[in-house]
Amino acid sequence: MAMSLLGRFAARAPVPVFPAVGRDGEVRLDVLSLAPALRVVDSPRHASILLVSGDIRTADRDSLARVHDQLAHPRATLWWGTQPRADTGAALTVAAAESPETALRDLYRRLLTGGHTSETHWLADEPPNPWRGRGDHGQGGEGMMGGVPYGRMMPMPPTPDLRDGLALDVYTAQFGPFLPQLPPGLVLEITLQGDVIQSAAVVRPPFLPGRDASAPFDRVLHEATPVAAIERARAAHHLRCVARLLGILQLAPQAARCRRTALKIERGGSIDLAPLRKTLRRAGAFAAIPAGLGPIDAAWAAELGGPAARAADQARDRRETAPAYRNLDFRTLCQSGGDVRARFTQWLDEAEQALALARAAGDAAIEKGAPVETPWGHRAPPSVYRLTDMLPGLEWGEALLTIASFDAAAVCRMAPLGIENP
Amino acid sequence: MTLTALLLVAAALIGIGLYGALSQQSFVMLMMGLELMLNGVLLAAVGFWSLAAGGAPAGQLLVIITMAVMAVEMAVGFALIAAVYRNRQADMTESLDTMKH
Amino acid sequence: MIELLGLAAIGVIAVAAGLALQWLARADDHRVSEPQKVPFLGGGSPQVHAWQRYHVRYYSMTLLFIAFEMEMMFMYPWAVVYVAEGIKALVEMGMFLTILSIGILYGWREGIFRWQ
Amino acid sequence: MTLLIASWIAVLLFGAWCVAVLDNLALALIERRSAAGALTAPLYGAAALLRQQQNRTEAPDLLNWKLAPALYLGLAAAGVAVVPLAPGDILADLQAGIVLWGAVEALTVVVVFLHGWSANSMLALIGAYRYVAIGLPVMLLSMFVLIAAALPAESLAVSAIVESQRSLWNVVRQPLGLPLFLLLGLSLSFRGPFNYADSADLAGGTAAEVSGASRLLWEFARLAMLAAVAAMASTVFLGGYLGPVLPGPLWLLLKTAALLIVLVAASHLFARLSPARMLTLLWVVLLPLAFVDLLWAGVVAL
Amino acid sequence: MVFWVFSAVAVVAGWRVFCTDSMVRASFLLLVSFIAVGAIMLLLNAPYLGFATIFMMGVEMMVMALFMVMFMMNPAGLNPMMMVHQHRFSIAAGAAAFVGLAIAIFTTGFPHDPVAAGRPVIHDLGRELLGPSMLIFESAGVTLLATMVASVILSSRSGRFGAADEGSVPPPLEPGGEPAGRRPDDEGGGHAHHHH
Repeated sequence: MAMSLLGRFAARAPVPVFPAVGRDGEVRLDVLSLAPALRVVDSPRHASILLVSGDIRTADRDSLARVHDQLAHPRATLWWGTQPRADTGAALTVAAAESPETALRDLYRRLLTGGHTSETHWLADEPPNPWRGRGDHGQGGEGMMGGVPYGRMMPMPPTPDLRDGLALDVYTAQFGPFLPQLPPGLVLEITLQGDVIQSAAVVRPPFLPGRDASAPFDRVLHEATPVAAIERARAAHHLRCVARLLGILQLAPQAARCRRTALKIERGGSIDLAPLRKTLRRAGAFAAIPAGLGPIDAAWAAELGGPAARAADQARDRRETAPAYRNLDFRTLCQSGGDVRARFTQWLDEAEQALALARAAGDAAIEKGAPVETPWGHRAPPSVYRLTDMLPGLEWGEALLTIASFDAAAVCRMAPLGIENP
Repeated sequence: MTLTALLLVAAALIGIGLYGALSQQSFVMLMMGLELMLNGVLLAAVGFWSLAAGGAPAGQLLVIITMAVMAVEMAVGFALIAAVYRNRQADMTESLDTMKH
Repeated sequence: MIELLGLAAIGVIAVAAGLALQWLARADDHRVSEPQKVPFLGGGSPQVHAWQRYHVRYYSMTLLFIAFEMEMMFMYPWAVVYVAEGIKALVEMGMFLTILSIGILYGWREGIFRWQ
Repeated sequence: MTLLIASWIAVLLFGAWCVAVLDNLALALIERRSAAGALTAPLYGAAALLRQQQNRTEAPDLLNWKLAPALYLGLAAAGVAVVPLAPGDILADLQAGIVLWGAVEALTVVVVFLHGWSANSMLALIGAYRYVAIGLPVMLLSMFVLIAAALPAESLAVSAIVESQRSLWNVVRQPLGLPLFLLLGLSLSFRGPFNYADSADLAGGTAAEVSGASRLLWEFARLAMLAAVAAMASTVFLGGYLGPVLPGPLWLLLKTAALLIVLVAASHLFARLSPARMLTLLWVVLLPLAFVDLLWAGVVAL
Repeated sequence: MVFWVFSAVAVVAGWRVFCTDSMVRASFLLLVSFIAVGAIMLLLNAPYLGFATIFMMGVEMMVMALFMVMFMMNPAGLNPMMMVHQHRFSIAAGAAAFVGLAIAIFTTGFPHDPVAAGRPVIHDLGRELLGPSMLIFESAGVTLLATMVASVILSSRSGRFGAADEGSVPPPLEPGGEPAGRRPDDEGGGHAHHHH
């Protein structure tokens, strides 16, 4: 009785959702996360529902199962715009175009009031390594550093530290693809000594920005597209990048505001970004990013293109010569420095500029197939510059800031496969 | 709570601390033994101050000075451990045998 | 003694209530399965235990801190007699703090507040 | 005595709920969305956590893991026990009340470290170590400002500090004290710019592996700790129960609520520095400010 | 009664420090021992010293735990072990110390002069610090400064004269042998550990 009452109470709480983001699943999750009835959480331990948004790579299936099994009971999975796992029986799915908000609420209510049984584990219920009964105390280990106590090995042998030379244990593990603060899909094998990264290697790159025929930047390949639509999409993209970075600076509500603004812009709202910028400046978002963190030089910037290049003082922008922009008094914006703070500022500057262009453009249009400056620079080919070269020596939070200061396309190009992996 | 009882407890702490300081192989555990002995000293000092010295202020000062000694011992001790480890990657008292050669 | 009793009572009640809550809520829990126990790394599974000789990046700062914090022991009793002792107390503590501040400045110059 | 204890438990529960509601309101305000459900959401959320399974990891230090949230709550309760509700109406009228606060701060660092350590998980471990780096120097600031507040009272007892403010509140006499002490509030409950323990970049930090009732207790203790700091700050710097017309406890409540609003706003309005930079800031900028506060208070008190 | 409870906690926790495998537990058990002693101080009419012991030791044991974990192999004690030498001798020495002290305690007559109930002990201490013991107080300041400088010099790598370990090679265990140091296959640099 008391339990069912508690369950009914619990069912009225905001639905705690852990997102597992697959291909093309990020933007729609950004939009969904604004729903007041949901709470997107950072750890599967805090969630009741695993929301799989977008297609999961074959290589990521095990990771998905691992994250699923880490959810505390009662738990359930909702597949949003993707095929469910084959062995999950009657899986709940929602089409990509629909919002799963109602489905999530309903699922959560049934989960807590007993209408939906908690899902069992997907992986085999056994320890990673057999250990029981071995060693002096049956703990699986031998000697001081040997064996596999409780199923895991003892730390790796120490190596001299990059920063102060003290040779202490290192910790190597794969982080991602579902770590919320990394770009979706990115799997890094990171070696940590304390909280400083000693070395990093890309195991799987993040997802490239999807090609969606209805999105302005792809629509222009097939038909003439208004400049206003293009520029609004650019502003929305940049604001979502800013939001990701703000999350790492512990500014969650400001990040949500950026996402909300991005959504309004996409829906055609005319918005002044100055108040948002003021809020961010007052919050110390600019000052909180260490000066000179994650710098790229001119050659590196030139190779990446896009806002990252312009943040490193490379004034290259296709819009300068594009006929559609000729009457709009377009001027390429640049930052000096080429570090994380410069890229952050560049995104905000360009978003503001894009909104001004969208307002001024009227019904000017870019003709079909004309070259257009995308919000993310070049998509291909792999760059000779490596993301993983930037990370060693950085503290964990600084490393995440550095990664978040690049858009997904740039990270993809700096994270090609098979080179770092011996 | 008599002074005798109190001092017995302090003596027990000092005894255990001495055992730890003599028996432990690693520097840090050795320091734990020293700290435990000083813990007994603290207790005895406060006991004397409170029950046998009529609350003479110098007794309290003695306790504070003992704590200062602990702080100094810890700070310098750990600094030494860090320095030794950096140069020799050793954290055992016996790894310093080489000093004798 | 009575004032200590109040403190002890509320502390004990709070800790006991906390433990009781966790113990009672355990009653209808599912068993924790093995895959559920894997530490969260965003999908990865670590090779080794996280417990290791952790490289503390601020160890010099903690040593400076221990020595500096000792001065608190002297300051509390100082505060009580400050008004009665007047300017002499101000000067003595001023000297004491100045001496210790030199240590902080030295540490700063040696860069111990950075991540080592 | 029993009545006082009961009222303190009520204060803790009510205080934590208030902070949670204020949190929701602040978030809604900053995000520019409606704040519907802000009053009830904390209660429903608590029910949800009670219905959730309590997780454990491979080979955790289970004893310390379960003990840490309970001890944290105990520390919040002990901290609030020295706050007088009205003249003579105080649960623990300690001669060394502000030294007890020093002990609460030191043990909080220990407890948060234990919470992160005992899960045997890397992200939680990083949170624990980061917290120690920041929690230790912040403690110095708060001790300096509390000692400054004790100067005019000529006593370490909290009740004496309140009585010493009959003519003038400490916030006027030593204006730097209150903001520095509020920083301690953010640090003890690791929120916003001082969230080095349970931060988003560590997927929840020390709480990353914790679910169910243990997590409910942990989050509740964080809220209670913030409320305790606000109550202490209003007592030491804003004259506590002193005030005209209204009864003393009501004044204390009003002042605490005002400080809670400030604390909650500050915890959502400011970005977090990287731990190394915060460390430098604490030692090189804020600690000298605490010295100035002490000197100021000393000169005024003479 | 309360005194005996805290005494038992202090002694048992102090003893467990050397029995537990986890370095973190060992540090915090020592802290528990200190807290119990602090509580006894509170019972002994030392309100300031009692709480001050708790906060000072809280901090010191926190730092102790950091260093324990940093420099001890297997810091969490996942593989239980006992790293002791001259074990029997140490037990004997500890026991002898206790017995010797106990005999001394029982054979010595102590004056009975308890602190007066209303005595302002914190004021006393303050006056002592600023009056008769002023020199002790200020020289404590200088000592602490020396400690700060020494610990910074010793522990940090960078300094005016370059890295502290520049050019240093771990010395060999035997003359002419290989450089010492930990290798995973070589537990503890070749010492015989007593595994129990």
